[in-house]
Amino acid sequence: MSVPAVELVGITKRFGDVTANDGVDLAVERGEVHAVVGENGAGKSTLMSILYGLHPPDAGHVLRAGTRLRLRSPADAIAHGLGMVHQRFRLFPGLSVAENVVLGAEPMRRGVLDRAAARRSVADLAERYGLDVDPGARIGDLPVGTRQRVEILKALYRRAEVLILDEPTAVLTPGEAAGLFRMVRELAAEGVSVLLVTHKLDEVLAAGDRVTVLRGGRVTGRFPTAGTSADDLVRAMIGRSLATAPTTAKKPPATTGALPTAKKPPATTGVPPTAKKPPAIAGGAPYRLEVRDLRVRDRDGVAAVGGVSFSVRPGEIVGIAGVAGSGQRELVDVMTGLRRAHSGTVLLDGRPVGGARDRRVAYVPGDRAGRATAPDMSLADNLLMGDQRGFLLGPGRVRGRAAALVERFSIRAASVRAPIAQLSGGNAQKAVLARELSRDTPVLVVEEPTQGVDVGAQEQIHALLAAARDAGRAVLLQSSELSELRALADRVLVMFEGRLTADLPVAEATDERLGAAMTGATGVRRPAGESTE
Amino acid sequence: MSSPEPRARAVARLIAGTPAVVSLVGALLLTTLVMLAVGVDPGLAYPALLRGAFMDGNLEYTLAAYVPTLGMAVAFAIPFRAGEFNLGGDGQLALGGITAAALALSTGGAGSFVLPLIGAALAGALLAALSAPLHTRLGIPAIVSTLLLSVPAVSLASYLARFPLAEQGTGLAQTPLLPLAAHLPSLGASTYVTIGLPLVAVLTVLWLLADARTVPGYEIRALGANREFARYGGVRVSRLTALTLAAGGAFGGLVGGLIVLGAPYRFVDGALTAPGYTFTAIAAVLLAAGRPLAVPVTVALLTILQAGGQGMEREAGVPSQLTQIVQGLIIVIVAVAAVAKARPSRRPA
Amino acid sequence: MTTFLAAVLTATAPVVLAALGGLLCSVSGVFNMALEGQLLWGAFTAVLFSHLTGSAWLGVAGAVLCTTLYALLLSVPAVTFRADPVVVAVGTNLLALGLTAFLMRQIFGSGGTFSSPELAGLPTLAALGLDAPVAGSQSPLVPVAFLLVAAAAWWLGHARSGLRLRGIGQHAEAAESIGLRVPLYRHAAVLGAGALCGLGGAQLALGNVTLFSEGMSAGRGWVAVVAVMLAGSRPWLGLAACLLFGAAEALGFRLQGLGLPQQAADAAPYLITLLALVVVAAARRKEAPV
Amino acid sequence: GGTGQPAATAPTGKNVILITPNPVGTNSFLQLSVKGAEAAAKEIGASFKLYESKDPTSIAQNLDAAVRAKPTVIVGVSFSFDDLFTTVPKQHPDQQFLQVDSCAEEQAANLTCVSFKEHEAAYLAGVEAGLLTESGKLGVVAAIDSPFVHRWIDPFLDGAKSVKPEATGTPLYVGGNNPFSDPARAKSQAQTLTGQGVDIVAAAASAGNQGVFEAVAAAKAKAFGVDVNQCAQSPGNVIDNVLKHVDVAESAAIKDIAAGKAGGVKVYGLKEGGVGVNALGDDLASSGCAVAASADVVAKVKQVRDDIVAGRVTVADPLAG
Ligand SMILES: Nc1ncnc2c1ncn2[C@@H]1O[C@H](COP(=O)(O)OP(=O)(O)OP(=O)(O)O)[C@@H](O)[C@H]1O
Ligand SMILES: Nc1ncnc2c1ncn2[C@@H]1O[C@H](COP(=O)(O)OP(=O)(O)OP(=O)(O)O)[C@@H](O)[C@H]1O
Ligand SMILES: [Mg+2]
Ligand SMILES: [Mg+2]
Repeated sequence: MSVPAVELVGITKRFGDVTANDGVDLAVERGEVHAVVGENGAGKSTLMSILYGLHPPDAGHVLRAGTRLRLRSPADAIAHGLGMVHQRFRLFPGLSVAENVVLGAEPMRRGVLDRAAARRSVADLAERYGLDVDPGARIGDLPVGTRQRVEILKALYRRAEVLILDEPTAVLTPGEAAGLFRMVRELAAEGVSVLLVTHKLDEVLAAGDRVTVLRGGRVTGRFPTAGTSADDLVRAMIGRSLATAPTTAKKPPATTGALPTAKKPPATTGVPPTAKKPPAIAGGAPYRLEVRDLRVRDRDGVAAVGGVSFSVRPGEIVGIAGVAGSGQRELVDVMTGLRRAHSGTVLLDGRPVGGARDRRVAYVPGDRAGRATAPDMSLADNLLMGDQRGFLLGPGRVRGRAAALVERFSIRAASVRAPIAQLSGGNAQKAVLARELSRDTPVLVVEEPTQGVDVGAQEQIHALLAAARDAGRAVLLQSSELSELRALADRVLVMFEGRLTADLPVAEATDERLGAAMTGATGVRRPAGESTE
Repeated sequence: MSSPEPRARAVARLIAGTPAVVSLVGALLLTTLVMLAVGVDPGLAYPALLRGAFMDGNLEYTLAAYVPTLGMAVAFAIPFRAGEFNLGGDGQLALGGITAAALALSTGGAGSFVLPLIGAALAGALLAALSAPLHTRLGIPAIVSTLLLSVPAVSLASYLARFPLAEQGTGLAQTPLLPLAAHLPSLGASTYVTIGLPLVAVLTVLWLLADARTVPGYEIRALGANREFARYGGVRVSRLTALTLAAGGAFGGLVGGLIVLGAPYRFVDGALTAPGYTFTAIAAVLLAAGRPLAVPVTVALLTILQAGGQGMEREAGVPSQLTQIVQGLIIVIVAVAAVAKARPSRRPA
Repeated sequence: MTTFLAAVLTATAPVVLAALGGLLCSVSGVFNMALEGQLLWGAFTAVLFSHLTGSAWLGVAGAVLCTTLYALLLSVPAVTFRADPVVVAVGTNLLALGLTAFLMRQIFGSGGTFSSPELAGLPTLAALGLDAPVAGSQSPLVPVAFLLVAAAAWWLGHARSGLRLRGIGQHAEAAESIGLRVPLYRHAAVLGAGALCGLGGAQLALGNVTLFSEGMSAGRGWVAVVAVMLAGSRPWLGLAACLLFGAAEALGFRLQGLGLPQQAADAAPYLITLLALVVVAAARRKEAPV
Repeated sequence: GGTGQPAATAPTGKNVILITPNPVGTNSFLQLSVKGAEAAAKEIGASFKLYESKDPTSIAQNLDAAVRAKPTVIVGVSFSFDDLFTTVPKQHPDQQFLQVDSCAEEQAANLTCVSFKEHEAAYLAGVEAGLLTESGKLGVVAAIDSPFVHRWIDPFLDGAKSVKPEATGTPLYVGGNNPFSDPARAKSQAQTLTGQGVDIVAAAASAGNQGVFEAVAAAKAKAFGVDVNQCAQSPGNVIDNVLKHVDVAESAAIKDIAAGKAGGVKVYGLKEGGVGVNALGDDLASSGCAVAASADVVAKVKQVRDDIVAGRVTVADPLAG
């Protein structure tokens, strides 16, 4: 075998008491797509950061084509042909796409930044790899999917020979993800080595050549993708099989009942065995949530939601799909009272939602650091939000309440007093769910509940949502994971450019039909009675 | 004797490791060097500093400076907890002071000091609250608007003291002596330690309690930690922003009132802003680095430094410029030491 | 009108230079509130070096050098040690006040004001043979100040390092991940601000007047801070803010002659700036953010 | 107020403590008072200490500390001591106090006061300005608009009008963040005046005066200085100065007190030679003041001085109204 393009040898890294990497060995061949998987907090991002020169390892070293590297900063890594796309975007919001891509390796003409050349090379690169971006657009104005493409362009522009992708598809639509993997294969064919960190095991098996599994900072498995099943990976990741196949696994669309296991959560999730009785619906209306001809304008006065109507019954999960930026965000904002509608109404149990955040809606936002949590506040304080009432607030009571939730939802946290930012992604997500689900509300709105969450936690979260439904709540589930929608939802609505282009019972929600609706194909049958006239 | 020994050593190590001690030692070292360099005997200067702050009857003046500085620190800290910078302390102070004076003079002290103090707090609150809609409706950050509103407020107070409320026949821009009934009762024999001390102390404790143990306190902290998170959680963001700014301004105005209703019992133009309470207080709050309980301590540190500095000037003949040099250096060193511990180490644990 | 314009330009030049320095820091992500002290230090060292060498230009050079060094007192604690730049600034401002007054007594043997007929001030442009209506009465540093604004605007928009500095201010981690050395750029910005404050101080003490007096920066550094807060990362906007402020001030002087109270004249620039801000913000706001 | 506890260090010899209401800094009046006290202390063989205050509270604190030190005399400068010197001397009857430039009401026996009629000197300067102005437009640049500062402004303009009735006068105030030490702003104010045709500007802007002189030099106008002889600061451009011999008066008072002659109010006007202008001095020729070149003006000034001293002319005191 030839010398690996890059090799990590005996990497150990500690953060205080946490050992993030513990003697990790990993070799990537030239032209190989090497996947790295593991639970939340297994040490994947840390390992990649070490390879990219962001953290010095406490022990171990990095070889590049057989030569030992001294990585003091990303500059050294870049100089040795490494490129990285971070789990959390590292882009300059006020600069243009072209500027973002070339920054650090700018084309110069007569000592001056050559903007025209920058735009040209970015446009060329984008075209070559089929990435749809406008080089002149400002990053701050772009949807996340496009930002992801810019991150990849950054690495491509630097002609990275080793490309590290840390959860690149977490925010992409299925179509975008497919495009990304086509490009990854293309790059590999050109000889680029790709390190791919992801929680989506089907991606791993489809796009990767080999897989390394991390658990608790150690390597617990190495597999060639050929002949390996998702379950093999899961066992290495969490030390046991899942009760069911991971939700991302290919399977026929489930019927309204969703997954049988989701209805009966495994004991590990700690969901209370008896959920509370749903509050009675005022006026005996059949719907808990009704949206009537809703129109929302964004700041520039452009219609973000243009006449949307639907309704959700008690004990029903309705899924919302759509390319990012199709109006889902605005729709949810209005339903939770965080934004005013231009026209139309949203009724909860027959009464319109209020001007400010309506406490009758439990809401799990998709933007974890921006909206769902205050990262620097303690876990206890984060768990309190939305339930602060009255005037006095005993700190003992706040912590006691938090401890109960931590216990009930089996959140793994060192202390409820520590900032929530110290929790791993999956546990922070569970904390948000715990907070929202523990409130006795008729309606639950959930955005991207399993984004960036490992398979074990995904399973628990799905079980929690199913339990909420079984307790008689109306659940609105926005997700870019079609498999997630199919696994949980009874019906799937599709949004495109602010309108509903499909309203399908889950049995009819095939990839093809959803995909067509998400790109604006109309004429998809709407089941009678489910949507308003 | 043997058993407390290791514990004592452990305690000593603990103390030696705290940022406050590290910075104090560093600052002392540097200050001593400065003194030696300019020919001041540190052996005279340091005792003079301590005497100037605590002994020979100076304690009452140190307390007299501690009260307004603490009040201004809270005036900055309340909006700061909500993520708003109140840099308009001088304006709130001056407006509060002149309002208290005007009320005391116009009522002839009919009531007591209570009405003027309430008026002072209201004036400060109104001024600061102006910044809230500027931020929430127009997007002009409070850090800008409070600063821009401060100078006009100081000028307005100065104008009032110079013309409509001026004492006739003296050479200073100041109001007449306020009626006796409006004078703040002093504590003990000292004229300078008044009921302002317990008042500000109680209000500060109330603030600390509110911050840690009430729903508004929680909401304010959430607002400061992540505005969108607070909004998502049902916090009335605009209202709370206005409330914190007004509360901060009220403290600023109140401090102005306390100064004016204390000796020399009149509004003297410029006298409220000259000691620089506002910026000393801001430095103290920032030094406390997000720990409200530390604010009274950091305020004490800076007040002692300033009060003691005057003692050093008087007794050890240290020129006032040298006191400023020493204070400036100490603040820089303390600022560095305050984060030296907080910063996560890059080296393996 | 020409005297009015000339007065505005003269009065504004030191503020513009300080504000430009503050703006570079703000672009790089460091909030610089130390401008007041640095202007004062610049003014003092300018007079000191002019006095020692007999050359105003060496005075300017000395001020730039010394104030750049003085800015280390901000850059090392704030950038290297990540101390709160506002607290450090409070300290360095106090230090500058004490240090200049102290050194003045030590070196010039007198407190208060130092001036002497021998002290070399900057020549006017007219004296250098460039006699234009408004420009003639200005020192060469005044056009330099305005040219520097243009240069900075161009640099931030077009030069490689300028673009990188903007990136660093917007997202330091992102800059780090593309291999930029963030502390290096931030040190450079803070020290650059020091150099600009040195230039501003020199203009104040050798251009606007030819003398040093204690505390003569007299709040100009704070006005510069306000301008930076208004301008964000746009040098032209910063310049506009400074000019608006300076014009309001000069107008206040003139209105004083017509009976406007001094206090109203003092307040006018701040109120007018706030008013301009409100008008611009209200015009820009299309729809209320919910 | 402080109680007279026994001081730790009993005074072995004589000493003088001077308390200023503000930091001395650029304030030429305070600088002069320091100079006077220092000189007097030297003459009587006493040690000298300066306590600089920042605000009313620190004035009181400094006074307390001074009382504790039991010096030969405690000197307080300015109106800022009016309130304190009403009470403190009564509480410490064995301590001698001296107030310079003002006098507390209900003066105690152990309080000596020295005050000045600076308006008489300002009037004389106005006479000079009225005689020398060509445009008939006069200006004043003062630090702030306080009643006390009007003691320089109003009599100056009155004096000018007494010899040139059609003369007009414009006072401008430096103001701003640091009114007593902002020469650049003072210069700008003076330029505003000269730009309006003013050809004589009286400077009462403390450290700003030098800025005023620079402005008039550039505009071929003339200026008046204040407190001390400032003619040499801008040779040829300063006509004369409104002098207030604080140092002389204060020094004399301290020596008197040390010699046991305490109490009373000593008012220094033109008559007592405590205020004046350089034109009246014997050293006019060497003073560097521009008025020396106009013998007729000097003669007129001397005549007006005599009139004032003799009571034929009374100068209105702006503070008296
Ligand atoms: N800068 C840091 N300081 C302290 N602890 C850290 C730091 N970075 C990571 N950790 C800890 O190291 C462990 C590994 O984190 P890492 O981000 O590598 O996990 P991951 O496998 O990428 O998880 P995820 O799937 O959630 O992205 C976690 O326990 C995390 O809390
Ligand atoms: N001085 C500056 N400060 C901040 N942003 C700037 C500055 N100059 C330019 N920009 C920003 O940089 C981007 C490009 O600016 P510029 O005006 O140079 O574009 P352009 O004229 O289209 O360039 P080109 O020369 O390539 O045609 C814009 O987003 C602009 O807002
Ligand atoms: Mg992680
Ligand atoms: Mg990760």
